[in-house]
Amino acid sequence: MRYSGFTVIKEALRGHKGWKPAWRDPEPKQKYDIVIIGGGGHGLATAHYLAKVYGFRNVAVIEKGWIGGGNVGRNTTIIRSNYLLDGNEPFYEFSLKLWEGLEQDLNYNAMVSQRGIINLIHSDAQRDAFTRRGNAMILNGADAELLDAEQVRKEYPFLNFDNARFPIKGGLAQRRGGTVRHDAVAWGYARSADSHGVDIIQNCEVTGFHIENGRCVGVETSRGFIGAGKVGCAVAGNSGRLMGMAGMRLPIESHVLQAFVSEGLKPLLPGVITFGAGHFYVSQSDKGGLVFGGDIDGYNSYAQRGNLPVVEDVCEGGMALMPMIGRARLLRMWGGIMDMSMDGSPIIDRTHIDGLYFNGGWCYGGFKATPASGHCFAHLLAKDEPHPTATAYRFDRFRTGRMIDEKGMGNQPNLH
Amino acid sequence: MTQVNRLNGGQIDRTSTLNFKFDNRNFTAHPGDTLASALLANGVRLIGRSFKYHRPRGILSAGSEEPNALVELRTGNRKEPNTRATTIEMFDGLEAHSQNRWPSLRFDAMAINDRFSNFLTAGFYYKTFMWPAAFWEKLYEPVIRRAAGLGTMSMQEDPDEYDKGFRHCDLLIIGAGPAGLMAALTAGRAGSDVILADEDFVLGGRLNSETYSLNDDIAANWITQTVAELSAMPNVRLMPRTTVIGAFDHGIYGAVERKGDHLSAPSEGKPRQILWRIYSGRALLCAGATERPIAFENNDRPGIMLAGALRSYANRFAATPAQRVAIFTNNDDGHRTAADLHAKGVKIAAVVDIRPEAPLNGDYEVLRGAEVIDTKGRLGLTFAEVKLADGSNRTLDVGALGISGGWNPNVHLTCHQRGRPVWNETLSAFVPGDTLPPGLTVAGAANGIMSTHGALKSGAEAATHALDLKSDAIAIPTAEDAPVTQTPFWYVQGCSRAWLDQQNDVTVKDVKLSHQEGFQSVEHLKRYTTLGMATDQGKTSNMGGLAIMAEIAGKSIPQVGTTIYRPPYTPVPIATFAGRMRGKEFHPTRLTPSHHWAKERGAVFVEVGNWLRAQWFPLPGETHWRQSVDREVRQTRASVGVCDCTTLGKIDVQGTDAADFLNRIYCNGFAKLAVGKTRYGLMLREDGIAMDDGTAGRLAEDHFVVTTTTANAVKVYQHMEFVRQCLFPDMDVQLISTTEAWAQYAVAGPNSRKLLQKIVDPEFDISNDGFPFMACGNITVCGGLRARLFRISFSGELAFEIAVPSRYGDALMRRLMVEGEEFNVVPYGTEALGVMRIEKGHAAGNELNGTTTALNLGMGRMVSKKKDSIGSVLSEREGLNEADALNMVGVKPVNSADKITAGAHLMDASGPVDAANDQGYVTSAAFSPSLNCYIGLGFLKNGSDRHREKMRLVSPLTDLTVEVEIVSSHFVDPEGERLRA
Amino acid sequence: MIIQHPLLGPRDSSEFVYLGDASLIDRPDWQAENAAETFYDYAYLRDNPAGENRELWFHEGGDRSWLVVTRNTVTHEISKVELACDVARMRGRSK
Amino acid sequence: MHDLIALTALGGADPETCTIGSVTCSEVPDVALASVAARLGREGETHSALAALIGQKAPGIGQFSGQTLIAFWAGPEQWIVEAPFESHEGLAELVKDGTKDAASVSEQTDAWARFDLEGPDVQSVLELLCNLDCRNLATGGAARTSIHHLVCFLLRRSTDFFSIYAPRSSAQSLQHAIVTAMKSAL
Repeated sequence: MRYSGFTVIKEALRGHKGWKPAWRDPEPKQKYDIVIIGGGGHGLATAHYLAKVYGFRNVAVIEKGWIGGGNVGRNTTIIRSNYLLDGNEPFYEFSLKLWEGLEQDLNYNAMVSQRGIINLIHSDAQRDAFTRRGNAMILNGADAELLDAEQVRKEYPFLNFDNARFPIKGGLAQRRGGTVRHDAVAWGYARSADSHGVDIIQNCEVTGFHIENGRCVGVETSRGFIGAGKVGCAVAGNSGRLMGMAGMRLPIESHVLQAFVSEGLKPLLPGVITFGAGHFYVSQSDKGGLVFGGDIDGYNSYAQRGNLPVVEDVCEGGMALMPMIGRARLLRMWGGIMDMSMDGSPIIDRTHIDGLYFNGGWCYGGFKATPASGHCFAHLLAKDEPHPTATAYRFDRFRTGRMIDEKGMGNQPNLH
Repeated sequence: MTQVNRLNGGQIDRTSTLNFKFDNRNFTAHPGDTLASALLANGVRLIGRSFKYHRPRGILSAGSEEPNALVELRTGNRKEPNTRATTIEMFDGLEAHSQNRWPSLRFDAMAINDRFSNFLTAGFYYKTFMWPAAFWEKLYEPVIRRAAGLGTMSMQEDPDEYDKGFRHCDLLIIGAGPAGLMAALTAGRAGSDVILADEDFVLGGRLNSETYSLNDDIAANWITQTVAELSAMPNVRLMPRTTVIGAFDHGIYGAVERKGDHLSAPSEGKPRQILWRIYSGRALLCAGATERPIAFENNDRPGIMLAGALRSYANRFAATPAQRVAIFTNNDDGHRTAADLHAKGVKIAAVVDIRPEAPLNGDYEVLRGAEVIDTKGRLGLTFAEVKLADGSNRTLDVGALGISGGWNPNVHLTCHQRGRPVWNETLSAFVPGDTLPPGLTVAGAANGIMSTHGALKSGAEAATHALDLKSDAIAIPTAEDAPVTQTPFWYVQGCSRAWLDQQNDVTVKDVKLSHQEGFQSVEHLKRYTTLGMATDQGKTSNMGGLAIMAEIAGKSIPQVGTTIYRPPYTPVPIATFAGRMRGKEFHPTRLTPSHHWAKERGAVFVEVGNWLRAQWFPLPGETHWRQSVDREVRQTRASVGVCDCTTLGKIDVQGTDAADFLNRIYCNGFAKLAVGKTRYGLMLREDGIAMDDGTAGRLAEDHFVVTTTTANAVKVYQHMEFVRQCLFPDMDVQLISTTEAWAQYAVAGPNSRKLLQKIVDPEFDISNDGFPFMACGNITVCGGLRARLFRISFSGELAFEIAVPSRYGDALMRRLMVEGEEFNVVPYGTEALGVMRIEKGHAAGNELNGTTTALNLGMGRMVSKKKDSIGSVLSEREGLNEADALNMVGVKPVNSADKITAGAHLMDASGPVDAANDQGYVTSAAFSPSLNCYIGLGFLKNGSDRHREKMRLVSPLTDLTVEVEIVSSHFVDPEGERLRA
Repeated sequence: MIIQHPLLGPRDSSEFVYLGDASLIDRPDWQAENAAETFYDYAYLRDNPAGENRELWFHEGGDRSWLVVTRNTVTHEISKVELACDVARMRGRSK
Repeated sequence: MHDLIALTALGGADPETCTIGSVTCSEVPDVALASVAARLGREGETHSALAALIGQKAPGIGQFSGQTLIAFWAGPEQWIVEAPFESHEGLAELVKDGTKDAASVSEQTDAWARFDLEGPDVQSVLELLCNLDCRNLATGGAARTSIHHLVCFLLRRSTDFFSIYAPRSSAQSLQHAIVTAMKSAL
């Protein structure tokens, strides 16, 4: 059924009897043209674009738990395309453009809210680097704005300008950046994919790949064998575990990233703020909670929980930047498992096994990338060639020395 | 206003009276009250408004599980939104305001939402507000945001201070109720190191709210004796007002101690709260249980509360919400409340018990097999509509209604490491599962042991077991031991606007809709309806929602599953997690040896990592920093300047394999470096990218002094230790940082030697022959002070770096200034330093940005292929050696008046300006007093072969397009004659 | 987390800096025929196990020892801690 | 003899002290320090050379020992020797002569700022500063640990007497942390 203000009113008047399930709960078929492993944001988006843009209807998304239960349901909801390198910027800008049309594309209000993001500048060297980045963004068709301290103060007068250990010297703003209601992204893509015939199969865990003379022909699952013309993996966080079943070692480590939300508060933060001298970024949700985060815990982990030192580190950053949040209370903390790649950039590529495709290594750029990741992965699965904006996201870039290292940290995943 | 609903007895101190304000009305209370008990005693039931429909809200509970009675506590910069009235310890002068209402609590315009509630069901916003697209940010969202949220922030800096601390113990006991106290007594008497923490300000837990006797005496006496004995034990630390918020790895618990929240303000120098990191050998969870409500139509009116809470207010706080009260229960505990209130002289209109065989009582009427089906009262309960067993209805005229649906064990901390509770049929409740955080055990009601005797016994046993004590078990006081069974009863059939999550306004109807739309997994239910996402994290609502979802789905509750709880147990101020690391103390500050002198000189300082460095030294009359910097550069190049470069990392590398070791660390060779000589070294990461650069001076065959950049000092030391310990463990090398031990100054300029000759002791020959370019050695200065001298130059001038023990750094700088007067010596800061290194074409942090190779930096030939050094193999990858690889170049404006800025990109002289035509970028730029124009360093594709090419430097971000010429990066003295002079 | 330092006993993990997989000790031979390939594998590919993981921690806030910690990446349980230099020698590294 | 005037780590001509309640925190500038690290395979010689210097057995892991000259454990086969500054400004040379080429020696005198914390309630101050269980650091114990994000040495000289060595450049930050902890705890 189509969602609209009208249907909401109509249903209200007839006791909400007419609302249908947002997606079906089908039994898995014997075989699909394409099977996507992972019912998270990227997997569901891939299914949506495969069906809607590339016309593949005989598609299944299989999820070991409940859809949207991975990182799409446990992140800080920020979208932006303020990247530096040629390998990245066009892709993330493509993603931002897809966000901008998402509600209409999906007929689902994921509350894409372009209230702007500002990366704060605390030193001249940082200004030089952000200037270079801002220029790269504009040269790639994105928007960017360099602010001086006074301009930042106008928009965020309550930041620590006068007693700061690392004074705010300005900021790089992207007005089109913002936040999105993260769960709704998964639900919206699922509902749309489902409406185009895609089977979304929850509580179905992959236990192995079926590979016949170098070609992947299906997957073994907790609900039996499912045949597939092609198999696409989008299970960020568990990429190592899954691809291990296909005998692959990846340029990826799994790390835990914690995120935090405060109690509900009346509106106080207009946009997204990123502290340039500590590990802290924050925005305010429509429900009023301050949603914030910082650095990963820094050690390999598959446990969706973190430890105190990082919690304290993040809050120290928060208090250093905006001392007025001291009496706001931290309500909940949780952890998500990140695919931390060897250069901090993702991989969307074929594998050495025919018919087996990989999408992962998103570090913590995963959520904002969801639409483009799905679109580009769908493109690769449909046409067997990389989407123009994702040509650099190849496995072999490490062997050939063509890393896409935004932070310049090298082959140490926990520094990206 | 008098305390109309104050009862007799209780644990309040009537000998003193406290004044407080709620919504600007004056009230009185007594020590021992909470804000909630005091308001009830004063006849106030209406405290707040709900999140979505702005329904009137009162007090539901008597503890930290409270979803409804949230207020803005205190005023001005100490205002705390969303504070639970039920946990606010009363103090004189307390001021609180209701929140999330406008214009007033009694009349809230937003209550209009309640009228439209039928349109505002769960998830309605996902289905609309999509057209026109642009309207979301502009129109819909701002309205939604203003309506949402709860309290308001003061927007001022929190004036209070916060501490962090670390405590260690054999046994951490969480909760000081009967189980916790017995556990502490057991472990304490056995001599173990014990911490007993409880969130309440009095110890004793639930016992304080009950009228049972222990050892045939009132419970209060037993608590007093026990606490007295525990306080007397040196090995037991009692921590009241302390909430254990989380169970973290390896027995580490987070705990928040409220030191100043029961005062009008913390006293000078004292923290408001302390975040404790408690390292426990074992931990024991004695957190008790939380009563659960029953859902029925309009069950959210002020005056409707948990039966156990009614009992707490009557017994402990001597307060009641009304003089006529009814109870609605499915278990015997509800009757206990009726009995206790009756004993306190409160009129019990009736006890409504769903059970046909409910126990009868002579003192008041018990309505067996009956249900409450609706209530009335706009701002507070006036009538409760009861459906009797015979099907007829009866209206009870009551001001309060106590609800008991049974009790849920407080399993929260058992879930903090993702352990799942298990279903217990007898209690029809979740109890701790078998995957607990390692080292944690659970006792008392938290473990499903609901009787007082059971709690006391299990506490003692758990402690004995956890610490493996010789079990000469201590005597358990006699106490009630009634068997507890709980028949599940979650909601009254046929209700629809029956509240489950009272704060977020989630009703039974919403759960049904969520199921209908396919959001059936618990996590989907939570996220779609926001059930349990409020500030109480669903302590009183999750179970109901779960049970109803199970019923609709035709599954058992454990089949539907449970959502696990996450830290913190109750919300914690962000400032508490930050502690002292705020403002200027956010990070430690590192001061250079010449800092105090520089301050006297009026230097402007800049943060460089944690260091504060002099950026420039303005003179009277200089109005713009450029004037100072240009002067410092000119004067240095003309005569002599001095700069504090202590911040550069210094590492002593010693041992018979020291030279070999440096050969592995640096991509260029060091084995043949002669004693008394210094060499520039480039360090690569294993991936072949430049990591850091610096110099290494050989003071002896087996002793080098390595310098690193200021930014990378720590990283490089770590890396060197890795190479030493993990890669070449049999190399005879010892490392130690000497960064802080030596004050090191660059003395640069044509007169630098003349200046130094005045302080270096005569026996040391520092003439060009005696001490040529790149020489180094130990010397003495000023009549015998040990010093190190290096003839190295970052500025491109004849220059030295001289180091003396840090404590003499200040004196040496002053001496250099005095002795240098005849040469018109100038102190210069980091800006001038930067200008001169750009003029000289030296790479620095902006160029060594973690993505550039030796090739990019114009040092490709330095990477020796004749030896094994970190990074040499991977530096040969094709992608790092392409024909059009970036090369470091110099950039000059064609029109010398034009400005060059770092971060601008290089484009061909003509053609489109876009990413496809991007040729490179400028990393560093400055005005060069020596060339009298702006210059820059940057990276350009195949730049080495493009000198003298004209290009466009564009910075659309700053609206800049300049015609530039590509030149060599060595703007000044390219042949290096000056530094060899 | 708490790391049982083989020399110093229990220390809070916040005193340590994490590097990564202990296989970083096994640096390949730079002169080998296939050095390019072995170094690529060494520098970039990881087992990244869900379960027991041997990893390198540096006691930055302590005695500056590099440790090899055997830790379960699912439960965070630490079963073994060794001095990295001992492990390195056991794996045949010398000078 | 040279004529340069020394400053303390806090930047004064004389050391600072501060007493709150029963605890006193004093800056102690008059110590000379030198690090000693045994050369590979020369551990035995280094131990005896060290013993000769301090007149006691070389301290084991996490220990310190000596009288006029004191050595404390700093890392595997690494120690720091502490001596009165007045009499031993050239400590590094002295230690070098003692250990010959069996060990690597570096002057560390001004790498560190020393603060002494003394008083019956010292533990309640330390528990706000450092994650180690200082109650269990026995007299004669030396630990290297993090205090206020700084890597420090902690020596317990007697029941109520601790010395903290912090990186010299951060002396002011550490002093501020200690004093605020004292105000808070005492």
